[in-house]
Amino acid sequence: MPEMSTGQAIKKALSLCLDNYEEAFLAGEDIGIYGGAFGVTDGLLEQYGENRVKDTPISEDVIAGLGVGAAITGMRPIVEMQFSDFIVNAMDPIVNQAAKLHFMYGGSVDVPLIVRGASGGGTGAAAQHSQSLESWFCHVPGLKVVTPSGPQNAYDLLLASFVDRNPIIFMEHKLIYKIKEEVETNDFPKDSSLLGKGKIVSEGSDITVVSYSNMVNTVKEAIKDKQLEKYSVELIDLMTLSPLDVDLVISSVNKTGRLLMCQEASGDSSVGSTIITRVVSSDAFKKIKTPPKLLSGLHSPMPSAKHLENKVIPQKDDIINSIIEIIENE
Amino acid sequence: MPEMSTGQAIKKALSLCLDNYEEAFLAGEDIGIYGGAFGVTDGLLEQYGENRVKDTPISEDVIAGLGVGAAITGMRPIVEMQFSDFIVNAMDPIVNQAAKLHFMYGGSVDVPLIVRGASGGGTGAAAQHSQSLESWFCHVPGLKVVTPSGPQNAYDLLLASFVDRNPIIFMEHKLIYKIKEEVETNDFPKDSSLLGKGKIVSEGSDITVVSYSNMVNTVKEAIKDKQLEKYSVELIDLMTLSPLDVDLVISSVNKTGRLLMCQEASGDSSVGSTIITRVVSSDAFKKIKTPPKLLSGLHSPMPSAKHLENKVIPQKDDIINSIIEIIENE
Amino acid sequence: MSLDNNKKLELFRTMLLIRLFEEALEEMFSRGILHGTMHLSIGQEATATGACLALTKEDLITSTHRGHGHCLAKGADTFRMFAELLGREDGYCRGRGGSMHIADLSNGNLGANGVVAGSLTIAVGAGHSLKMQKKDNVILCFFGDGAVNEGSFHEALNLASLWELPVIFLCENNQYGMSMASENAIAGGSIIKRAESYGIEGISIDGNDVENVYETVAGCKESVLSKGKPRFIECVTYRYRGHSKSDRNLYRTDEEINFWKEEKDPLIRFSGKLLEEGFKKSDLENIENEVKEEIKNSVKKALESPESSETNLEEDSYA
Amino acid sequence: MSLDNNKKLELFRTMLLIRLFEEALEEMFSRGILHGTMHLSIGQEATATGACLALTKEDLITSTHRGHGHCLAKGADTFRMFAELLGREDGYCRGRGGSMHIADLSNGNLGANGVVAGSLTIAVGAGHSLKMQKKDNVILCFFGDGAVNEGSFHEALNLASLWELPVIFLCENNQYGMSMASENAIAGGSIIKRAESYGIEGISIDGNDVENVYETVAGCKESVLSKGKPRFIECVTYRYRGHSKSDRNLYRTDEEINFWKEEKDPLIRFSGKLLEEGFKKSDLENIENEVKEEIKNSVKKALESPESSETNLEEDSYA
Ligand SMILES: Cc1ncc(C[n+]2csc(CCOP(=O)(O)OP(=O)(O)O)c2C)c(N)n1
Ligand SMILES: Cc1ncc(C[n+]2csc(CCOP(=O)(O)OP(=O)(O)O)c2C)c(N)n1
Ligand SMILES: [Mg+2]
Ligand SMILES: [Mg+2]
Repeated sequence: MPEMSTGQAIKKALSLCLDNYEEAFLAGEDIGIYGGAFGVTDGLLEQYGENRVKDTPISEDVIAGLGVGAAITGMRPIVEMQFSDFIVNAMDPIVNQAAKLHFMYGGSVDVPLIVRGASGGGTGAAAQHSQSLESWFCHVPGLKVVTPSGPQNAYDLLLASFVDRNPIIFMEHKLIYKIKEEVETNDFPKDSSLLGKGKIVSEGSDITVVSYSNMVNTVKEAIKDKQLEKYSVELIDLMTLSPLDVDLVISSVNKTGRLLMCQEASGDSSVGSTIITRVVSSDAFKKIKTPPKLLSGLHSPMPSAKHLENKVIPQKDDIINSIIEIIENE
Repeated sequence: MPEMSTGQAIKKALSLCLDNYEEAFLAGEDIGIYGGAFGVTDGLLEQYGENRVKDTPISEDVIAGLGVGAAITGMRPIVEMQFSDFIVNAMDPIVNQAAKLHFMYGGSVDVPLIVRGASGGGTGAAAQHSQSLESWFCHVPGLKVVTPSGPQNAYDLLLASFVDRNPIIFMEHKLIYKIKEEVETNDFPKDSSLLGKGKIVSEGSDITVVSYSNMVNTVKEAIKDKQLEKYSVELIDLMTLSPLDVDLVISSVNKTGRLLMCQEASGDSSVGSTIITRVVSSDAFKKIKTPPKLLSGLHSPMPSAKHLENKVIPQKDDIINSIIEIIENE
Repeated sequence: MSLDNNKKLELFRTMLLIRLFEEALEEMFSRGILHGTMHLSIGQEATATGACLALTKEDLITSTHRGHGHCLAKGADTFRMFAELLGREDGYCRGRGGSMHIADLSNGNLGANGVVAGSLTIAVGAGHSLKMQKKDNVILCFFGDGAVNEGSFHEALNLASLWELPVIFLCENNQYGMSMASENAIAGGSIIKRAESYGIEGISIDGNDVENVYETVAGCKESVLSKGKPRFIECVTYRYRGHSKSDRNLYRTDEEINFWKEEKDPLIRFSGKLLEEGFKKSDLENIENEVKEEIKNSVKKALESPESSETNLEEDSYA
Repeated sequence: MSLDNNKKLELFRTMLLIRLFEEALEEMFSRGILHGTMHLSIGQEATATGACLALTKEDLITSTHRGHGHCLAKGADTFRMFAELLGREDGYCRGRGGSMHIADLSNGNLGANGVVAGSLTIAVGAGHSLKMQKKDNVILCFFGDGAVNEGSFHEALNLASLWELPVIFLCENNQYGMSMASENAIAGGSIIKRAESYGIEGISIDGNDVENVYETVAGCKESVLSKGKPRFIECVTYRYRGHSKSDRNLYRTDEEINFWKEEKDPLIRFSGKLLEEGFKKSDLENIENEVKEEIKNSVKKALESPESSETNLEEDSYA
């Protein structure tokens, strides 16, 4: 198994799509000769040519709309929002068109479209280049939302997304691009059933920690810490945010009796609040021993200075403290 | 006290703003001679003239951007999204600009802007004209989100929003426009402290039902129903969704021990999920006797046919059944 | 290009079908059996008819909130359309779409759209598909004068021109976007000049002259396919009814409306021309009777269609 | 309009200040003491300088992600700018904004913006304020060639023209939007033609000729205030550095970059011209020394400024 970064794993998955489906094409800003703002598509233009790897003007609305129109007429577009913050300019094609056409037209069209975008903070790029907007799309019926946390699941999730027939928002946290691991370069899955499945990253019995995207990596660091030696932590990586693997979380909480949800996105009207709501509305209600907690980004735009960013985004120590607080609450 | 419809109450509040602040102006599609798609601004053009009541082309992006630019240079814009669904076209000025400028520029500018829009379903206008997107804006730090449920609070909340110095998303459910009641036409409040305060619409001791916008009216109907005679229901109208009056809800649940959240918007990553999360994360955790429930719109776009709309939007009977189910769950 | 007699009668028949279809809707609406909103295109039939009949079944269209005419002209079934508006299972969208959202893929209609300018970027995407799939077809994108001021208009035209896509942009300039006169909404005063600023050849024509619309679209299609570049057509027309049911028509005069109804009506003009050219009055009357019969039967059948199924709404949201 | 000698030296000084400010940033960046991203405008100083110096303090500007030059030319303090980039409490935004978001209201700078074309609609709103407030001022809106293809560009120009707002749209055409050559991004090939399609008079000039920029902007301001209509200026210029720090410059040739550096550099050209006109070499050298001294002192002072406060971030999100 070759070692690769998440960026390389995504590129590998994109290549497989382009190799196997002549309907597949990529479009976005600076994805060609520049190789994408984060290097994900580096080399693909040379390899696949201008018909398959299409540089666009800075026009997010038509980039997404192009994807919708191409998807309903037999193509398989994978379009990029250079920073997912700029998906704000593409909300009509995504929310009012892609998400709704299948239902609204009585099932007569599918919209097999992937919208990829670089999300999240930690790079000092400030308020307009650091958001984690995935929760918005979870609120929109008709969309699926996918958030890998590292090379292998990015690879597998992208292929599963491609195999799916629905519009998919695929959010890649900027800080996962450089993470490396050995990646099994599986062939296309026979269906998209990987979407909607969470994963138990580490098993445990004292507390369930649920997370997704790059925050999974921070949680992994945290639970290795000496301060948590005496606790057995179960970590779940949601991987897909819509549909959500609520059953996995509920059965874990049924076992551990405690729940911490960790995310970089701010907390109000977010995925994290959905997780907690679903768990306490379920039969796990009877099993929870202490109040569940949502550890989220502050309700504040992202600042530019490093030390301020670290205040807004939950850090390893915040996670450790939250775990201790929940377990020792009784 | 004059009786008026919510539409008239909003117009009355708008007039007061125009009368008292020469910096105030209205802008939007068809708000002039047409009087607004729902008649809210009917007659204001004649009364205040073209400089104060400005018809715009169909260009939501610049309508909102105009508001931002005017707000930071001394004016007091109140702009309208004809249907709040089309706020999708104005997400950059609202989310990436209005919400962020104050923080991002280190506090050196304020953005006192109101963006009004007609929201919600029930009119047969289908998927692209019936959404309840307020939760999105609750997720965005820097915005306030206000959702009146009838004439009096629409009037008061609009004036409080005008007095506030922050960008405000003011969502008016289409079905509240024609609701009538006697309205006390108060003068401007001395501050905007009404924002962020919920209201106990009816006191009770068996269950707390939390709702907002037009769903409050459906809940009111439901709790009058004979089937609920033997139960004492406390109904809270949130009125403002961001900031949220969590304390009011928590103290109510501390009293009743049961929680039902009702909303028209779909449930995932929504206000309702925030309410439940905040309550169970608080000390009310110990007081809740049965699993809280989020009764929300289905995770489906809005269909056009009446009988299908009624399936997607929670109805009186759904509320009654939910209340009975929660109370009799023990 | 000169139209043969059959084609001429087809143009007449289609315009009449649209007119009578919408009049039937109006009548049903006033009887209170239609839920929801609708936007009637009465007065604009020549544009929809001329444009769609110049296309083949394999050519694509995207349509607007005011889309009944486009849909019918592109070959849709009146029964399934009525059924849709009535919320029946046999409707084109199984009662989920209603007036503003009818799609008819089998006839190349990618769907009506409730978002002003919402279909322009979609049309660009469909154009890209046609080009990549090396098809000898075009996509014709209908939109109103109001759509010209949306950002998507701009982004769509720019990309279609840059990528040389087989798109015909057809602006139905009925001179108002709801209550806003297009001259007060479109700075610079010329829609065509805007198209040209993206390097797209544009032409402005009388959208109430059905033969002219037909020939212009046919010519543009030929040009698009031979030169591989998009084209732009402005069809000047007029809507007789209000924007939607709640319109008090305060923004225009009765004189103006009557002028268009009396002097410029596409049906009166075209039937007059046909008679002048030697068509028999009875031929036209026969067509009229056929169309009336079709409408009557379709309404009846639609009213007998079962209510659309209310199970599985959440499942139906996903493919 | 002929510039007096003081104004000429001020133009020279401002361009030099921008150049040396950004070179100092580059140096700090390479030493690893700056966090985050930044976009340098080295090579484009004449446009920022000529434009801003033609305005008064009460005239407004909106700026872009590549905004250090605009900010300095509009009168900002180098110390507070360095402090901002270093995340210090004395920074213009208290370390919350960084390179892409400096605003300086006291000098009429409504702020830099990280969103391409994000400031165009804001400028329209500010123009509306100026008009309603009956001020004798304009707002000048800077944006790049890349911004021309965003939908907001279109909506902003349309409304500014319709409402006759006192806005000068100034496009800094440095010929690339990141890696995309503007000729591959802008269908129809002419930015000015686009402006004109909205009824806005446009002019394209050499953006590396600081006097020309100054005079054009001054003339446009006069015209905007007397005629009550917006104007549009395209300044053709060039950036020497990569788009941002991660740029490998694969999309353009070294020859091209060197041509601009050697033949078209705004500082070299303007200092040459000043000497020809009889200014003394020592005058220019004195200015250079002063500017260097200012930069050095500002950096030092900024490094001594306290880290920005990390309390109350949530409270700081609201006014
Ligand atoms: C993005 C968006 N904004 C506003 C509306 C509300 N609206 C529906 S139709 C319409 C007028 C459209 O005018 P035009 O494009 O000229 O089409 P016409 O109605 O004249 O056929 C408006 C404002 C909408 N549907 N979509
Ligand atoms: C809406 C939006 N899309 C994409 C980006 C990413 N981005 C930042 S600058 C830039 C290029 C801008 O080009 P131009 O407007 O010509 O300005 P220049 O960088 O050349 O000064 C891009 C694509 C962005 N910041 N905002
Ligand atoms: Mg129109
Ligand atoms: Mg550029």
